[in-house]
Amino acid sequence: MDIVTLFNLEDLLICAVILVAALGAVLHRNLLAAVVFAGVVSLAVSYLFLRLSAPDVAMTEAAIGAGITTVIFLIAVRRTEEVEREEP
Amino acid sequence: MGAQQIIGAAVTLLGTAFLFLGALGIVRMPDLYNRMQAGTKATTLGNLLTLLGLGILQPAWLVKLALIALFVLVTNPISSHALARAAYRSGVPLADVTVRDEYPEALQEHGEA
Amino acid sequence: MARLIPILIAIGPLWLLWIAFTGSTDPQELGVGLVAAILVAIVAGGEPFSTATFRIFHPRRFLYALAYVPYLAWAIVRSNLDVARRVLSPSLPINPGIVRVRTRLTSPVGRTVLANSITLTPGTLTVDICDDELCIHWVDVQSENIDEATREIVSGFEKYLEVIFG
Amino acid sequence: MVDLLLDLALSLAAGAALLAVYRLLMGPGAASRAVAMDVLSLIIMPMMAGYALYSGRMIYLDVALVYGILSFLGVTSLARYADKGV
Repeated sequence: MDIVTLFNLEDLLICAVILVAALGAVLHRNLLAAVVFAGVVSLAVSYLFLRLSAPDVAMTEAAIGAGITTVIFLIAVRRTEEVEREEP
Repeated sequence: MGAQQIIGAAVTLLGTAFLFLGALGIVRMPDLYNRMQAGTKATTLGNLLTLLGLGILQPAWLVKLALIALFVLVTNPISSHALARAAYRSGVPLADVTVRDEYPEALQEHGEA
Repeated sequence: MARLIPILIAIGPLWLLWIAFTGSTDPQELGVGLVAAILVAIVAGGEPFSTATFRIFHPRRFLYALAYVPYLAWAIVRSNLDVARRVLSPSLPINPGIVRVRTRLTSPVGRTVLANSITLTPGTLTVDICDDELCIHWVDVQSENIDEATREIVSGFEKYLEVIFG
Repeated sequence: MVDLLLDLALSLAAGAALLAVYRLLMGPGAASRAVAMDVLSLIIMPMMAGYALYSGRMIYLDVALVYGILSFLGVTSLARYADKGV
């Protein structure tokens, strides 16, 4: 049993997407784009959990990652930008 | 058994083909608004056809699949409209091939700058 | 009291929606669903279920709404064939622009349905609504005159929507 | 026959997801990336439904539904944020 049958091609693709999107979220200078990348990370992680037959974890990941974290990040970005504008 | 399964699989394949066309439009189109045109329309029909095909393959799930399809049909135009409006107002430029832009006039006439 | 009646009416469809989503008739599920339906109806204030919504059950409006569904479905299929043609041809034949069109609809719900329908039809995407004018991104601009654009894009839907929501 | 068609459908959906990821990485500006994320979430939803059929468990459809609702919330809040000006 080699690694590819153990963890087949589609799972590997999803892992690659997670890695790339996470790197984008960390390295990107534009904060709004970083929030979008974080949303994509949670999307791919949710689908990976579904494929690992953990639907409840996938549902929680979708709810927390795609919905609530995006909104909280946006509020945080707006607050920090207000502070940055006042004290350059 | 046989014919129904094949029809369901073929409809699913057609739906994913439209999803693929939508993603291809996202890559090929020159500016955000054209991308959104291809993205919204093709993914909506792609979703509907894929879910319909899965419903033909497994008729017991038709009610729940129809709920998902109805949800996509209602929310997809709304989110693309919100994105397009926000993109225009935050200054995303139109492509060079654009022939006409009447939106600023409309905004001026209706008192929103 | 007049504000209470739409809230009470709203509870029924919301509960039915819950039952459709869960797909079980377990008493616990039904009880939790009823509580959730009551809470949502109170928070939403019964606004979507005011008397204006029930006018759709007038027979003529209902028939037009039924006829609108295949019309919209055919428009969606045409728009997708259009997208496929444009995306697959190597030269990418587009001629985009933002045009204005007028609508005769007055009710907010009717305008929302019109804007969503326009987004799903061939080559058009609603960007904004200002009062009675819609700003539309058109992939293939055929006329720059506001009346011609209105006839080209809006009129087909308005025929139905004027009866349904008018 | 049926398996072949469904395999082809899955490959097309995966290809579509990869194209959307390409636009996500290359797209100029945050708005294009938001469009790519919107399309990506609309591609993932039928993939989740298809995986539900493959494994024969109806609860997987709920994940697709919850994902759809919350990605709509995320995209509209992004648009609302960008609308009010950065």
